Amino acid sequence: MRKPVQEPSSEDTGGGTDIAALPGGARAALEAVLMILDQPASATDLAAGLNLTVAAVEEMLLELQREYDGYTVKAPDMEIASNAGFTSTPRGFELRNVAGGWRIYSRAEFADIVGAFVLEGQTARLTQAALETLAVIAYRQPVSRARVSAIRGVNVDSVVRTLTQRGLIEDSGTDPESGALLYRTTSYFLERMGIGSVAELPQLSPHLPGLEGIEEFYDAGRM
Amino acid sequence: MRKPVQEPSSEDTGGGTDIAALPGGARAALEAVLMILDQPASATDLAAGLNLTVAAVEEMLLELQREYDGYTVKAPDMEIASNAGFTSTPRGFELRNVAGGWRIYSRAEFADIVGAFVLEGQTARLTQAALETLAVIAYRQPVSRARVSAIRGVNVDSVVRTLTQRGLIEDSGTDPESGALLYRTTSYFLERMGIGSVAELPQLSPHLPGLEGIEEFYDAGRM
Amino acid sequence: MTAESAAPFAQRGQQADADDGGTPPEAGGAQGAKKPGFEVRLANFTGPFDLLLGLISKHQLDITEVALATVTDEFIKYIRNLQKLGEEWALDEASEFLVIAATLLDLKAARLLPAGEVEDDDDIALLEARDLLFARLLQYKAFKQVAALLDATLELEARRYPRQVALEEHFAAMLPELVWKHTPQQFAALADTALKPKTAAPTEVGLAHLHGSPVSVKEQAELIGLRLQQGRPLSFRALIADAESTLVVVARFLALLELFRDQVVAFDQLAPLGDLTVRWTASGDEWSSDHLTEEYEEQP
Repeated sequence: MRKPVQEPSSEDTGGGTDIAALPGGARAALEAVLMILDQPASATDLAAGLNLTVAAVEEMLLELQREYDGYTVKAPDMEIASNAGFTSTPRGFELRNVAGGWRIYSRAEFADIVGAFVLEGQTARLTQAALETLAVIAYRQPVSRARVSAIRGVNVDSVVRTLTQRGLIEDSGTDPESGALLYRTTSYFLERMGIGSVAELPQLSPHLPGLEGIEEFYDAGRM
Repeated sequence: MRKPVQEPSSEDTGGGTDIAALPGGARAALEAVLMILDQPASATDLAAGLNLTVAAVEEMLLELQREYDGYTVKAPDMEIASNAGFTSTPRGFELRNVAGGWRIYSRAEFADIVGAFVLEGQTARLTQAALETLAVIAYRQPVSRARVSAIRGVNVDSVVRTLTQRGLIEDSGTDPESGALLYRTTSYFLERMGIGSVAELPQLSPHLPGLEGIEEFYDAGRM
Repeated sequence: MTAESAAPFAQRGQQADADDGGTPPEAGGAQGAKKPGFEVRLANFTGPFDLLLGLISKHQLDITEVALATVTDEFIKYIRNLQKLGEEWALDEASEFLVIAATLLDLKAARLLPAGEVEDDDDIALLEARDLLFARLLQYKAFKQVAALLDATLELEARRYPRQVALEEHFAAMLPELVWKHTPQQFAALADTALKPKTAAPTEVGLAHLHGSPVSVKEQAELIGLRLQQGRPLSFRALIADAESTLVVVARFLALLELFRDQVVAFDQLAPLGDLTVRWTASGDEWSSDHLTEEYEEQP
């Protein structure tokens, strides 16, 4: 049932979903994947995931791209639309092919508005939660989010996202056992710390100088 | 960020961008902002960012939501579309209002396909013990561990710790009388449940026939 | 909320409720990864209410009407089996089970007796115990049902993936430059705090501070004995000079009374409220502190 028509991409995804039967069909499925992709994905990867041929996926990608840009409406509506003789307006997002990978971005024309929204509420300082999470990652790297959560006793998902966005940490592959994404500190972190490598981080010892005043320092410092 | 003004469309925004003049207009601008969100954003926040009234933004959000769901096509096309008498097919994504904010999600129908592209994320299912503990906290919040233990008849310490680490519950201060730490559900819990507030949880009373007063009753009874 | 997904609890999560109520627990269960012995593992039952509900549903009884006596035996049997397997129980878990087992037994016993009129306090207490058990059981059942609802909703919602992509580079570049003032030492101190194992907040109110450290009268008597046996009379003031707390002073005073009763010491007081001098009057090892044990050892 779920075998693709021509030239199946080498492996079956095992999902067992007949995408053609789903509302919106293969195009909507492709759209669903594109919406949650963090990193650009190649047509080959997308085809493998959707269990479609690369050619079919490439065609749909171009269709979607044109549709988002306002040159056309969605395929099922195409006939009626072209009969009616109208062109759709562009959407607020666009599908871009960057260095062989496809990803959805906010449309460039709205950069000012989006930029203002991004900057809203942004601070130049890390919160105490972010600092502590960074400290745990720095001293336990490479480490998974689950592990950091366990150490900190709270969920650290959004804080990890902030730290990544700030370029202080990055992913460093997956744990071979659990498959969990691991995080480590970046060279930007070292730069900000003024050290050459993580080996230069001070040893953790029971009594560290300067511990007393640090609370107030951070409390005063943030926000 | 600029304050939302009462009649924004008439005047030029401080940023120098007249969103109405951009391709796709305010709706596309809203869409562009929705694309970069990494957590739900309220209509108020979105309105402030777009320099539009909250009412206008709310209306557009509902329009977009309906459009993505396939009930209609975009407003500019609406007239032509309804003349042509067709309904669009659903998109691969949907716009949802959860935990007090709006956010783009991939459509549930494509979960199997999308899941293959998500590196991390799908958290393991909660155990029966964790679910029951979460239920008691959700319906009795803010509530102490001792109270949850009493209702479940078992010690809940380790389960509470797990739920905290997973970001589903958090502490909400201490009980003024007993000094016990109290717990409540988080907005992440609402997100995961796909609801706007705990008030939307199903009523407990149908499950508890004639036992509205049980709280006081058994609290008095124990210890 | 999806009401249709609310499977009746009787069909949910009770798969381990086998034919025999005394089925031995399957180790691991839902809480397999947790600290061993922390959760009571009776097949998949977590806690006494879970077990009781399981038994009631097995007999297809309605909680509100059931004579719990019917399931009492099985409940007790279950606990016995658990004990046989040598499972370690934490005190609070065991007590929850025992409280309920005891209530069930009471109810069963009441049913076996000829039906009489409710008149004495015991009967009323029994009725209250039963109502309380029913109420708690119903409440637990309600939460169990909504837990199943939560489970279904969470599972359904997990099929929707939120868009949460990294900020596009040109936007990320707009973020204000990070203010960073920490020296490596301060950062290390931060790590030190963050990595320190968090001690779980106590679930019980500590009572230790309500009692001073136990002071044994017997020990104090031995001490006084040793000092006085040097041969020189000592004043009470001198005897308590090194007492570190009032409690020790009191213990030494009590010890002296004991010694006086045993006629091994004598008191001299030259003037009212004057110094009390204590003399040892017994000879050699005529006296031992052994018999003091019974009276003073069992302190609260």
